[in-house]
Amino acid sequence: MGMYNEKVMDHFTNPRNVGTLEDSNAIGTFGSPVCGDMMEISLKIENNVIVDAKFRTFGCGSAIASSSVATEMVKGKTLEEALKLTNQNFVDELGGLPGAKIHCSVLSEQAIKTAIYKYAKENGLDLPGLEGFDPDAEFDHDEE
Amino acid sequence: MGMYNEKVMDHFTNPRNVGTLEDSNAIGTFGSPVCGDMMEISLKIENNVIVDAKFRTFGCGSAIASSSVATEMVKGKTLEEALKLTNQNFVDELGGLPGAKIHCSVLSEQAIKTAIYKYAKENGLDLPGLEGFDPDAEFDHDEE
Amino acid sequence: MKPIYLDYSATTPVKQEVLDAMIPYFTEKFGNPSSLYGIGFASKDAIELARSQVAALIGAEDREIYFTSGGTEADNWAVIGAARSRKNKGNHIITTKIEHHALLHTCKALEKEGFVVTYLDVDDNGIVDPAQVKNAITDQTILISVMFANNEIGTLQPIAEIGAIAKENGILFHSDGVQALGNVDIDVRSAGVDMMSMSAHKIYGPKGIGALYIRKGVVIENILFGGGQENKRRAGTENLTGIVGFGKAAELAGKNLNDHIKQVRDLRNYFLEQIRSRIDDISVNGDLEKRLPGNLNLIFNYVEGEALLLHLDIRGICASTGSACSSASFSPSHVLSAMGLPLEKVYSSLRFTVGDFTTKEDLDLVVASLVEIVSKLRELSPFDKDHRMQSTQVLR
Amino acid sequence: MKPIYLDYSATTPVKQEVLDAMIPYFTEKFGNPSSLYGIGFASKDAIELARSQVAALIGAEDREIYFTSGGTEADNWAVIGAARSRKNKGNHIITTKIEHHALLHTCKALEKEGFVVTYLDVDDNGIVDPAQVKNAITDQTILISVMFANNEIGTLQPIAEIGAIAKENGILFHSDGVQALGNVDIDVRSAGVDMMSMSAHKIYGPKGIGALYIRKGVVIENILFGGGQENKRRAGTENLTGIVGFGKAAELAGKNLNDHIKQVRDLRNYFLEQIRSRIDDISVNGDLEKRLPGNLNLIFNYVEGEALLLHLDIRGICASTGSACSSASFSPSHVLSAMGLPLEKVYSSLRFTVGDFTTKEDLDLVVASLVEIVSKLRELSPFDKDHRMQSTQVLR
Ligand SMILES: Cc1ncc(COP(=O)(O)O)c(C=O)c1O
Ligand SMILES: Cc1ncc(COP(=O)(O)O)c(C=O)c1O
Repeated sequence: MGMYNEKVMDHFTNPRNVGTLEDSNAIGTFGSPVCGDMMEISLKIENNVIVDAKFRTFGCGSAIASSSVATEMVKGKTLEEALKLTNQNFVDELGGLPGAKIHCSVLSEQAIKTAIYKYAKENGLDLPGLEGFDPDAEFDHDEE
Repeated sequence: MGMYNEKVMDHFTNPRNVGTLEDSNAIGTFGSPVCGDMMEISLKIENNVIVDAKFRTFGCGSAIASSSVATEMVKGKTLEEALKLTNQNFVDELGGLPGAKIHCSVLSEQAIKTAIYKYAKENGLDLPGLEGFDPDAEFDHDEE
Repeated sequence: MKPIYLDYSATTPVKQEVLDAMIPYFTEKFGNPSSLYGIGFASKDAIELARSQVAALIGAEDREIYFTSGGTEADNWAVIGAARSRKNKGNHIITTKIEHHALLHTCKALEKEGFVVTYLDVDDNGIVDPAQVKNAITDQTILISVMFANNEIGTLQPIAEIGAIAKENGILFHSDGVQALGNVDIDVRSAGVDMMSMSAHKIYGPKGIGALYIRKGVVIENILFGGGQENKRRAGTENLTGIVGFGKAAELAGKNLNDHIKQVRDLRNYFLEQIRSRIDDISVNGDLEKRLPGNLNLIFNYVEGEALLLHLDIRGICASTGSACSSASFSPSHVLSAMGLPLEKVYSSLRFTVGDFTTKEDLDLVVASLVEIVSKLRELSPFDKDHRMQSTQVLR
Repeated sequence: MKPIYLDYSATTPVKQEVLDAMIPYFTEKFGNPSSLYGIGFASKDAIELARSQVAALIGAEDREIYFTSGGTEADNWAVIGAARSRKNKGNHIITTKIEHHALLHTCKALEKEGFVVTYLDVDDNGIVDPAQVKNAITDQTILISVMFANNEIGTLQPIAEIGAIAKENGILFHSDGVQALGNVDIDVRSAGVDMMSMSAHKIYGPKGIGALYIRKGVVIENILFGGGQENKRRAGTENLTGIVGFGKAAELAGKNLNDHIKQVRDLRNYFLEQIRSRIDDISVNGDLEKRLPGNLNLIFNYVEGEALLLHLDIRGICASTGSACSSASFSPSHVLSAMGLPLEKVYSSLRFTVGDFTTKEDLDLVVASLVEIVSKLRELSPFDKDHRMQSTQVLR
């Protein structure tokens, strides 16, 4: 038995939405100092709704798979809805990750938040779910 | 490969001169506190010469084998010659013993000395080789 | 001539099913269990299966089993690890005089670090009195270690009682279960042990692999440092084939436990009856009821044990004067001495242990040999009862 | 699909001849080596044969070889045993930042006992400078420990030079020879080592068995207590089959050493050439000359190592991000970090080790897979060289 279930492996081997959107209006990048992982997400936002999303990720299997499901899951969501997504949602959508790999999915949550944060800032929006969020602050990562 | 060579095994399985001489005039017993071994040797001495010898031994293979060769070796020897026998002579005669078992052959040397000591005492003899020997003294045994 | 093996307490042959289970993990499924690829995961899975097999045999949870290089390392780890991790609470350890050297010599080493060890006596039957354990407790006591079953005389100790006393007093309780495993129905919860040592080669598994049960929540210091194996508590690339073999052996032991106990006990009792009816002046060391099913430890009066062993060996019969690791060191058994046996009886003692491959025919052959050898050695002995010499007078 | 195994540094399959040598000692010749009868003596003899086989491989005397449960225990014993036995002479230990965790974590444990440890840097090529060793010596220095060859990048250390420095200063010198054994011509006398760790599972022997060479006359404390095995220096019933297998593996390694080195080095070099010609933006970690013959540690820029591993695994190819025991722990390689490699290059590194069963065809298949996987992952990567994002700016 490998580390990952079939769904994770599917998203890892055939990641959805790879690349950078040409017509993106919200880009977020996030790096996790513990795993050495890095994710860039580019969103296209229209009328408060995420109509398209693409990603690039430097990271292990679970980082790539959660990036992939994350881009799928944000599409069609309002910004408020997208901000409510946590890494646990991605893990659940993937049907679970090994305990030691749960943290890798945080990357996607944070990258999405960062993209929306920048978009909100540029557009003068005040969104619930972004209080206290600062993508430039040190990211406190629980080591297990 | 076992612990002992063929000659030792021969003396162990077919010990020579087992028993107590009916007409013995010199009996010596000696116990080694380290090994829990015990040997009794009975000698028949005529005109300063050991004409017969028998033994009983409670002890391991090397104790029994050295007792056996010891009784063979003392026969026909004068008391002076017999007193010169050391455990090394028995070990050599046996073609060697494992290092940890050399000490068991001391039993025979000491039992012979004890028998002759008693005989000398009873008969008022003053034998070279018995100076300082006292079978009732504590036996200092080197532990290896 | 195939030897007749009556020394199952020293070690056991690996059962064919156990070896068969191990074989693929040598040459094909040889991946390092920590590696991130197929054959690495397969190794990891094999280890986890083995862990659950061992756990099942003693009523533990899987994660309470930590593999070690054997019973000796398990004993060392339990005692050293517990002592060092609790040295701020106290410095007193309680154990018994009849423990295996793996326990006793570890305690001696801890004494040099400043720990104080009480070595309890046993009664004439080789059994520890729980009341004595209780009395020995001080406010400095941090660990009690009493073996489940003794390796020389096979006596079963009152573990559950001692476990209850330890619990009452909030003291960690370790038991060396190396001999009991697979020979006694063990349930670590009802026994009340916090830690228990095990070894595969006593239950038809391979040598060089064992385990320490550590109750969940119990924290002791590690004694081997390095990689994060065994949930970060025991470093070192896992002995993959050893672990697989241990697991399989544990599974078999659990499946056959009652049959094994009955079969081995019946054979042992038959053997004793036969010896009793054909050789006089013998006696049994240690309680016959509270005892491992396969163990028989006999005094053949007037006869030295090692000479007896050697004669048996010539006839292809394997027995022991006591624990294997001290057989080669020729020192009188500390266990028999602790029972108050006089030295000449200690030296006249022999241990036979029957096991799964022992047959009645084997035992009949051994009895016939014993009759012959004992009589021959008694003729040779200065201690014969008709003989004038008194042993006690000469053995100092 | 038979996997293509390129992780011989993590562990090796047991060679059939080795397994064949072991088999009889499981089920037939299973006697306890300490027992006083035929099959016990046979076991003892088998162990002594193995001891001489291991000794011969490193130019030692038989009695200088002490069997342990693996390389980890050997490292622990050497360092802990030496430190504790010399604590009255001083409290300072010198080692390097690129040692195996079995060494480093043991040193960390000793720091808690009051020892002071200097962890030396290595140069960009992953090699320790003997002058730095010399400079680090104080009048408190009691032990120097520098590995023979590194497990991640395969670099060979200047052991003889360091040995000479240690000798000049009357300081005990230990070397972790686990990776070097069977891959380098080792002579403990000319290397000037007082102690050297070895492990069987790196030379086509079984897991869970190793040895510590201790030069005669060198006394260190024991770390496992119990029976008198291994000349009273390492307690515990001997891992009989493991020892027999280690001996056989050592014999084979010695017999084939030069051929093995040449074959494996040629394959490794061929592999590197092929990769270089077909994938751009890669580089080699560590000196290519002073290096284990089978080791290749590469940076695949912009690509994360673990994702690469996983893709390789899907294709049945086994490689590693570093030492096996830390693969599963996902922390950046302390060895590559010690060489001054920036974090994103550390995370882009992969270790391949070729061995006796590797073929050119295997390597061709792996190269083809790598071409495909690396390009796929680079497409996915935010670090592509054409891409605007700079890694150093984001990785904190
Ligand atoms: C009671 C007991 N404890 C510990 C041990 C040591 O275990 P191992 O032989 O696996 O080192 C043994 C057997 O040798 C034993 O009988
Ligand atoms: C350099 C080095 N030292 C020590 C060890 C540990 O040896 P073992 O796996 O036998 O515990 C290893 C391998 O795991 C190693 O590569």
